[in-house]
Amino acid sequence: DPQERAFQERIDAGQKIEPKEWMPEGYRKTLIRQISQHAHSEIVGQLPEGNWITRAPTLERKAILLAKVQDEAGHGLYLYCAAETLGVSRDALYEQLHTGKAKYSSIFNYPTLSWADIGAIGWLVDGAAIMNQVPLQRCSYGPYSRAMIRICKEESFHQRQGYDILIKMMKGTPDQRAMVQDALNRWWWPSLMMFGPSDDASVHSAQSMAWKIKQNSNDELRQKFVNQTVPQAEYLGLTVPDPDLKWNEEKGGYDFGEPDWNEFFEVIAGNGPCNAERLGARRKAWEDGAWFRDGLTAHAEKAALRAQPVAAE
Amino acid sequence: DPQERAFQERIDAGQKIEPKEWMPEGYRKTLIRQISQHAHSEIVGQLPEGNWITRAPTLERKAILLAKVQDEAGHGLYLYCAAETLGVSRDALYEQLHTGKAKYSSIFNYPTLSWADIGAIGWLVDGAAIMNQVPLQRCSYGPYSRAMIRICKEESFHQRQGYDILIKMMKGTPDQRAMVQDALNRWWWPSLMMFGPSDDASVHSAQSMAWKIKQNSNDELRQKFVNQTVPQAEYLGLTVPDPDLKWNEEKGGYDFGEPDWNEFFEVIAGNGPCNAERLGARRKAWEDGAWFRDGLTAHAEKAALRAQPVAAE
Amino acid sequence: MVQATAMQAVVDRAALFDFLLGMGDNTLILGHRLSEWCGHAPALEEDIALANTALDLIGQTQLWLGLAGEVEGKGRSADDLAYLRDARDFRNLLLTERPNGDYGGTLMRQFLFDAWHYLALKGLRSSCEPRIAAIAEKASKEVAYHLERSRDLVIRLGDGTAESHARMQEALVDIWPYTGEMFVSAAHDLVLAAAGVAPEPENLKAEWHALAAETLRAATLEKPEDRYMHKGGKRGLHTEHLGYVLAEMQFLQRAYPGASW
Amino acid sequence: MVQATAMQAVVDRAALFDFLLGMGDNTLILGHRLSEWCGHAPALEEDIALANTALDLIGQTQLWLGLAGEVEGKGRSADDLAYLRDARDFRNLLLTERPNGDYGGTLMRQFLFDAWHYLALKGLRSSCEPRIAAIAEKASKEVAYHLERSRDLVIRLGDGTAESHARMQEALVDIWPYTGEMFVSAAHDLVLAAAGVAPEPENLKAEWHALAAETLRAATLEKPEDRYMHKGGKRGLHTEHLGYVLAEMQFLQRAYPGASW
Repeated sequence: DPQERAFQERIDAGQKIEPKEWMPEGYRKTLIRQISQHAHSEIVGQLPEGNWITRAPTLERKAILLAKVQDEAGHGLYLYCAAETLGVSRDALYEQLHTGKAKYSSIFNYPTLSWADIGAIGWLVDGAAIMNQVPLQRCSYGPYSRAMIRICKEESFHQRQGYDILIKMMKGTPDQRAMVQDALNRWWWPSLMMFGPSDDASVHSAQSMAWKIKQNSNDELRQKFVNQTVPQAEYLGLTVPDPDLKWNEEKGGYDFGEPDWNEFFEVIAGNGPCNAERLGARRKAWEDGAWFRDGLTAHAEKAALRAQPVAAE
Repeated sequence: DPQERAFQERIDAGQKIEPKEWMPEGYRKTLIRQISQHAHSEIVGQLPEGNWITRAPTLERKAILLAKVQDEAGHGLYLYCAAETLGVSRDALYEQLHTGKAKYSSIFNYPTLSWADIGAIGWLVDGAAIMNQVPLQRCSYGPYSRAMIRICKEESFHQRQGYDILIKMMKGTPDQRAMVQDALNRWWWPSLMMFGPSDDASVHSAQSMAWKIKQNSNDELRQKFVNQTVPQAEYLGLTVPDPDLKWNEEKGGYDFGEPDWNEFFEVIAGNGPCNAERLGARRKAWEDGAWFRDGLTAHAEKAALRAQPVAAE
Repeated sequence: MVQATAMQAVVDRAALFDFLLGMGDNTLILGHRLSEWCGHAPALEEDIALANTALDLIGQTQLWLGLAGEVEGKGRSADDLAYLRDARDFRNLLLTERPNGDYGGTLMRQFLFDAWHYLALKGLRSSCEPRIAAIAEKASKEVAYHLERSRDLVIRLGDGTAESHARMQEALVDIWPYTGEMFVSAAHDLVLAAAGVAPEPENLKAEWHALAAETLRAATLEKPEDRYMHKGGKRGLHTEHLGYVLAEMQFLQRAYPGASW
Repeated sequence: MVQATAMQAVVDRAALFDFLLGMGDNTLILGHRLSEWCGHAPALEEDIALANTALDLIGQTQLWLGLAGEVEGKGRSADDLAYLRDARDFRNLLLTERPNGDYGGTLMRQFLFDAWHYLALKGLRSSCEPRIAAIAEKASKEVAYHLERSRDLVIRLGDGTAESHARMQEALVDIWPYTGEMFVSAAHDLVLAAAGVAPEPENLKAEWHALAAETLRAATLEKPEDRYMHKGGKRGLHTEHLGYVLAEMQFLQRAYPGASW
């Protein structure tokens, strides 16, 4: 297909694809799946952190967390807009989320059980997200690439704030230090799983790489994350909960154990600690809010009608 | 009317009137009003105290409060049963409560703002209730009289428990003592109002006294309550919030100030701090529970049907 | 203030402290209520706007309570005041602690508060106490936006569908009896008004009513009569709801006394 | 127990402490949830019955946590354990901390718990540890009544109207994934089972399932398949709900440390 060939050549030449330009159906579908999954993750991701806003331990921490959650909702908005440029409405994407057809990042199916979890999410979850997202700034699809540039800037800010929570707690009381270690114990493996299974197990990877929707292999990014994170854990004075973790001088990186992929697939399939609650909360918000959205629509229609010139006296 | 005369003679002779016996309509109506008002007070009265069960400061206090609230619901049950002997159903009485036609003791329209309020309610509110109720043990209507005998026994137990909460707090920290004084400041006047306005202002009093539905005047009971309560306040080390309060040697009782009857009538009219919430909570409990009651009824009907002998093979 | 006699300064300090607590407690408690919505709002734009409003209010809390602590002069920080007082010492309006209700209830409460907040801050911008004027200056920019937004939504939902209209009217009737307290002068208000530190609450009433009336008319909602009005918040006599808010909000500071976060 | 070696005694003490916390935390947290209904139940008889059940559970909490404190030997009272631990140290089943839902949800949770509780206490009555056997003896009389009541109501509502049936079925489906944890043996359970102190949780499973199946059949409800089962409570890994329960429950003890009540 000459059209597809020309498309691939543009991508290979590093050109950006823009909304109104021709693109293969597979490219469009892959992008919609990936962008909407990312958008859903941002909005579901409000819930575990939102769980601690009302209990944040100081006014400053409360303000920082509010700002962060607000940013996440904003990221959701950019991403839904990016997806809309591909011809799918936000409501249609919500529908897919609410019926369980679309996924969101599985990590948000774990509960936030102490204030240290808020730090750990910033440090580890946002850290892993950045690792995934930085290459996406160079994604071949223009609107997605531009959204990622904005998002990455804010995410790295969030990651520093999360780490800062943990630094402060590690300088604190034994109870606080225990909370931090406990948070790392619970979030470490789910964070590693955020990169997805080994690429051998992933069907979409090769095509996505060719299309420059994806730029690095899952294992590559996971290795990079571990290499970056382990020294940070050590700096905090924490023990990474992986007995197989050790520095490998030869490869210039850490060797580490295999995440429990069984758990990963279970949680994706709906069998995680908070799946039902997260999805239930989003569905309820949507259903309870129907009257609100309908009200605004009705008002807009009335206003438009009033604004029309009167046809006949 | 000879029937009415005979009725009055029986009452004057100290005989009890029983459900199936003839009685004047006014007697029946007055009793229904009074008993149902009392029953409603017991169940609405669960709310201000229930507000502190989940926050009771020790397991023992929690257990005592649970037992007390359970007793109150039980009192409600006795009283609705006593009212039912007069030919009015519990559902009909609820209906009157929920539509605002029937009243309940106005004191439950005040909020419980600290743990000391739980002590103050036991001491003052139950104390005033007992003062009102002890004579009712000798009420001319048999079922009411017998219900009051059971109730009074439990109420005096509650009053001691309430006082005990305050003793413990007054032996405690300055914060605790301040809570107790604050509770007395807020509950003192509403407690005095529990006896109702001066009898001059009460239309029903004379007839009720003749029928032995009522045995003492409101002012008599209020005086008795003040005489009993002031030394208890002093024993606790509290200041009664009434600048006019002083011992009157001549009458062998305390002189005291006039409650703010304007506030009293306002609260009765619905304009108290918690009227809307108390009634709203009861209405909501009733409406939300409709499916439950309907389910039980339907099951009972099915069970009755199944128990019937089969008419034809 | 600078030329005040020693006696006056003492009186003013207590009055000023109470007043500042009131401002800070209003924003703290309402900010708390708004943040309960996090992730549960009816549209993504609303999640963003609510978080933004809550954030502004918490930021203002830091300023008001920070100044309150300074004025008190006992070394209490804004955090100490937010996290280590019990309900009886809170000075917020009862309106701010009311439960959220449905989203319409939250918006109606917000509009009625924003209108008052905006007018109060406008008056405070010309306070003779420069630190108050400075906070009011900053806050009033934020609050002007809050008001613009809540007012707009009240109008659109009031004049939306039959259901949205009914919900907004019900929300209005429910919350209205909590608006009177905004215009009741506590003892400290009179002292501060006399000293030119803060406007007298009573004096905001006419303008607030005009603003409310104009908005509710545009929203096709019926403005309730002023009948019984709840009060007590400014004297620390709250509804039964505040205790639960504080138990949740203060948990970490209470459970781990002295820890730094 | 008396003849145990010193080493064994130490191991047993830690296991025993964990076990007793589990028993006491179950009754404490479920008692808390039930008492949230106070004054809001759908019938006066239910208000009475719920308060009565909560009262029994709090009474049992005093016994279990009291004994836990003794066994621990660090001078902590039942109140200290109830009011001064954070969520991570609670050992209750996740089932007990689930929000109440509608009244059907509360009853279904209660029935499934009562059935387990009854069987567990039956086993504990023949514990070789006499203090445990004594508590179980007392508690099992109360719990037999709880079970009788919740079982009866589940049947009547399941086989009531179409609506009550649907609500009970939904409640059942919602809570079912929280039942598996009742039969999971923690390390301490195995130690205690081997020592004859407590039955192994796994061993209660068949009888519980039979009881549940028989009741649900009578209720015309469909027993869900055992699929994914939540767990973690026995290791202190709770749902996000427990933190809120504790913030409320522990407020006074946390806000006024050292005060007597």
